Amino acid sequence: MTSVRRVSAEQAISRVRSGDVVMVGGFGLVGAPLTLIDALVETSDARDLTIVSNNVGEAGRGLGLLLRQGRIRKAIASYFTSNPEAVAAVNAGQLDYQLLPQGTFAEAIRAAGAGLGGFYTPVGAGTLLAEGKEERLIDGVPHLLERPLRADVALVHAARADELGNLWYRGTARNFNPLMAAAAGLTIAEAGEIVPVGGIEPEAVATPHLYVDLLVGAKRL
Amino acid sequence: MTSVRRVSAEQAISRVRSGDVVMVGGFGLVGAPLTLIDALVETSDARDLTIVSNNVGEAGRGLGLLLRQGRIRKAIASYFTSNPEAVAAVNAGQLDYQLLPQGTFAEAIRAAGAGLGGFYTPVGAGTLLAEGKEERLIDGVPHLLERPLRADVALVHAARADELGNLWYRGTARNFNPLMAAAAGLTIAEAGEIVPVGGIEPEAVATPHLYVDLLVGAKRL
Amino acid sequence: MSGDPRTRIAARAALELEPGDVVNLGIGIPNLIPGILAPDAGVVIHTENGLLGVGPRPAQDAVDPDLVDAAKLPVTALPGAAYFDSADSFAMIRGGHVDVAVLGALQVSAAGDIANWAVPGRDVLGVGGAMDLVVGARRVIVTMTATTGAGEPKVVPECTYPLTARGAADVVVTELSVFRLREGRLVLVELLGGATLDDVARATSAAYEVELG
Amino acid sequence: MSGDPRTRIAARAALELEPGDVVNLGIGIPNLIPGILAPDAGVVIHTENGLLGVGPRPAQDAVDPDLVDAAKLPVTALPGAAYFDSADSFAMIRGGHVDVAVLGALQVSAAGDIANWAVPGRDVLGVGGAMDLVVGARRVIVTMTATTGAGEPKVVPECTYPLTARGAADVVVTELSVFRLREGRLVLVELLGGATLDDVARATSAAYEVELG
Repeated sequence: MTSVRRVSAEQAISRVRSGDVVMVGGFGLVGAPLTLIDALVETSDARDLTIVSNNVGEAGRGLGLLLRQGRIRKAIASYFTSNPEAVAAVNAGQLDYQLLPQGTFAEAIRAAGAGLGGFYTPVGAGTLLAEGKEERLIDGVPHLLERPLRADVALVHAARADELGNLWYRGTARNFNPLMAAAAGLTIAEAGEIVPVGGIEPEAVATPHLYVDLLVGAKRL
Repeated sequence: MTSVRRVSAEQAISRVRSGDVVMVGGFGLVGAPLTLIDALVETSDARDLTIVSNNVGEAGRGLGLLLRQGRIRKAIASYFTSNPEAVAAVNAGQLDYQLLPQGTFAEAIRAAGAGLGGFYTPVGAGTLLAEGKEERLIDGVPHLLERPLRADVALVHAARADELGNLWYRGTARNFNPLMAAAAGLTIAEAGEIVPVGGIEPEAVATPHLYVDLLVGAKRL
Repeated sequence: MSGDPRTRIAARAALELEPGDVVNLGIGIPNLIPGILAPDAGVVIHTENGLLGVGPRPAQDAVDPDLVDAAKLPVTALPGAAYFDSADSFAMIRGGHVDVAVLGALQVSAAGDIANWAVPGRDVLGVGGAMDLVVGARRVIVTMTATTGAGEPKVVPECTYPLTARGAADVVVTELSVFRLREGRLVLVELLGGATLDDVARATSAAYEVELG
Repeated sequence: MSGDPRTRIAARAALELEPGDVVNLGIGIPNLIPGILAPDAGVVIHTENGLLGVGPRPAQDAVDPDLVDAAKLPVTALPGAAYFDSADSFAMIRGGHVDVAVLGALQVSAAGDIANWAVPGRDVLGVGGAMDLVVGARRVIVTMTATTGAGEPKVVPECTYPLTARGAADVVVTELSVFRLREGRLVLVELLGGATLDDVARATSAAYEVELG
């Protein structure tokens, strides 16, 4: 097999272009690819980004830094409220946004990676978040048609990678990372630890290496 | 936490009723719940069953035995050809069947467990297997609407279970088992080995115990 | 009962849980339940960010940065716990595999409609897993004070706040009483903490039936 | 080239594979490719029953009953392999994460339509993963003899057998030649094993262009 390309965070992030849709793993800061986010904040000029991430960081931390730089055009998330600056940016008309129920958000990302054209969920039917969506009665229950969520680039964090690019996640840091790794044209993974091939049990691989394009050592564990 | 109910294969199988939809894990005989299938063949009177399984066993082995007994009314599968007796039963009008592409079959089972009303897949569009299905152009590509596949009872095989009912699968014996465990009203798991709580690493659990209702020791490894 | 109303509400809600129940707890009053439940209650706690088998909060010097609940607060995992990704976690929820969701609400209607994620006139910027939970969980227990800080009833004829889901509530526990939704009827089944029928009537604008056990 | 036609077809198809390619191999001719590829070819083999990183077939006394390929034959797993369930496996396939599918066919049309799962007049009782693979894989290489045992051409104007998918083939390798589908045009790009243009013309009923390299 062929090893995954090992690059620096700066090299990896140089692949993000202005206007890109960028998925970022993590639930708050847990499982967030902080090394890659730092590189995106500090070494990239890419602007006009659409960020797909459950939260938009916290004020001045993680994606919150990118927001402060005014480089996020649109955010797709289930929960903005944890970052008051994101709420303020929306109110000031500086940030476009799309809000999805968290399960729909996760499933839409999975659907993109899985090559599905869309799915019907009962969640959100009859609410504000159903606006503009096709509703359909299935077995007497209203369902919404939800479309896949794809990205140009995914930034994910794993506790462990092997040299092929197989990934293993720890605890609740798994969250959206494996879904996003499968849903982007280019997947950049940072790993807390990079082990030789064979260092992850085949049954325990959560993201098989075919999803990972570039591998970066994470600065922090 | 509460331990899963440990029962004999006979006790577990006594829960299968005539007319039930029964999912059976395995790809051919690999990962098939052979202890439970034996009990279904030898100790149960349930007839008129709808079997959801990738194959319908092999002639005189696994589900093939149940077929010989004339207790399968309908089979939903991706591949009948490996059991000539299943093909003969169809030709003789003794077995109703539904054929699905293997990926659609797997995804439909997942959709049932995941509470989705259906999904759109490009697979099968324009073919014989699209007959009677709703077709929809999505981004210019024809997609079929596929509905979830649910069951009354799922029979699955795991290499290892803990006393709570968490399951771990080995090698390619995983296949349809975790999907089916989530898609039935009653899930009966057989395990090659039953270990104390804590004996499966939390990151390695493939079927969390909330999906498992009854646990049976497998006779064979 | 004693203590502050929120703890009393949580304590009453905890009585609704049965051994073996898989329970998801919302932020606020529901999150008081783990401190109230007996250790042998046999209840299994699910958190939607990817853990079945949530244990007690860790000591400050034993915090694991990879281990939080949906409130982003440190937790522990009990022996026999399982981790999973967010799609699998919400598959559990939406697929009806989580037995009970206990959550706070801003309003509940006579038909069991729940509003718990947004206040009209303010921007609606966070929904999290609320909609998935109220639609997916087999049983939905709402825990909330009977009235707002300004004294407005929260059990109302129709929700005026944005809905989380229609007809989703099964039980409503306030500091004054327990309501159950029975085939679409809102029924007062229990008075709490010395409250009278008049106390409940004053704090409730929805119509309801009374069937005290 | 030498040897039987099937091995020659497999050998030519193997040349289409590049280091790093993730490849799914169908039953029949495609399954001869692992025996032909150099060990350092850098090709990663995926089998849809749930394994990425298929290794050589085991010795008879080293067969692992939990480890088979989609033909239900024993295989091994290479270091760095990963196992997954069938939904995840077909998510890989349908989602375009498998680079190449190499498969046999009964017919391929001038438009790249593939028929490889059913013969008219016989009951259609097995499809397996064929439809998912030809729709999902980024590149689809068809390997087949140019004609049936009865001498009927298999590269045809329109498939008369039940379709697996429309417009899915990218490359067709027979014992006589290599065709490529280029923006909907069927193009003969290479003659194999001493075959002449006439040989190909006699064995092919579809119209095609000729652009020999």
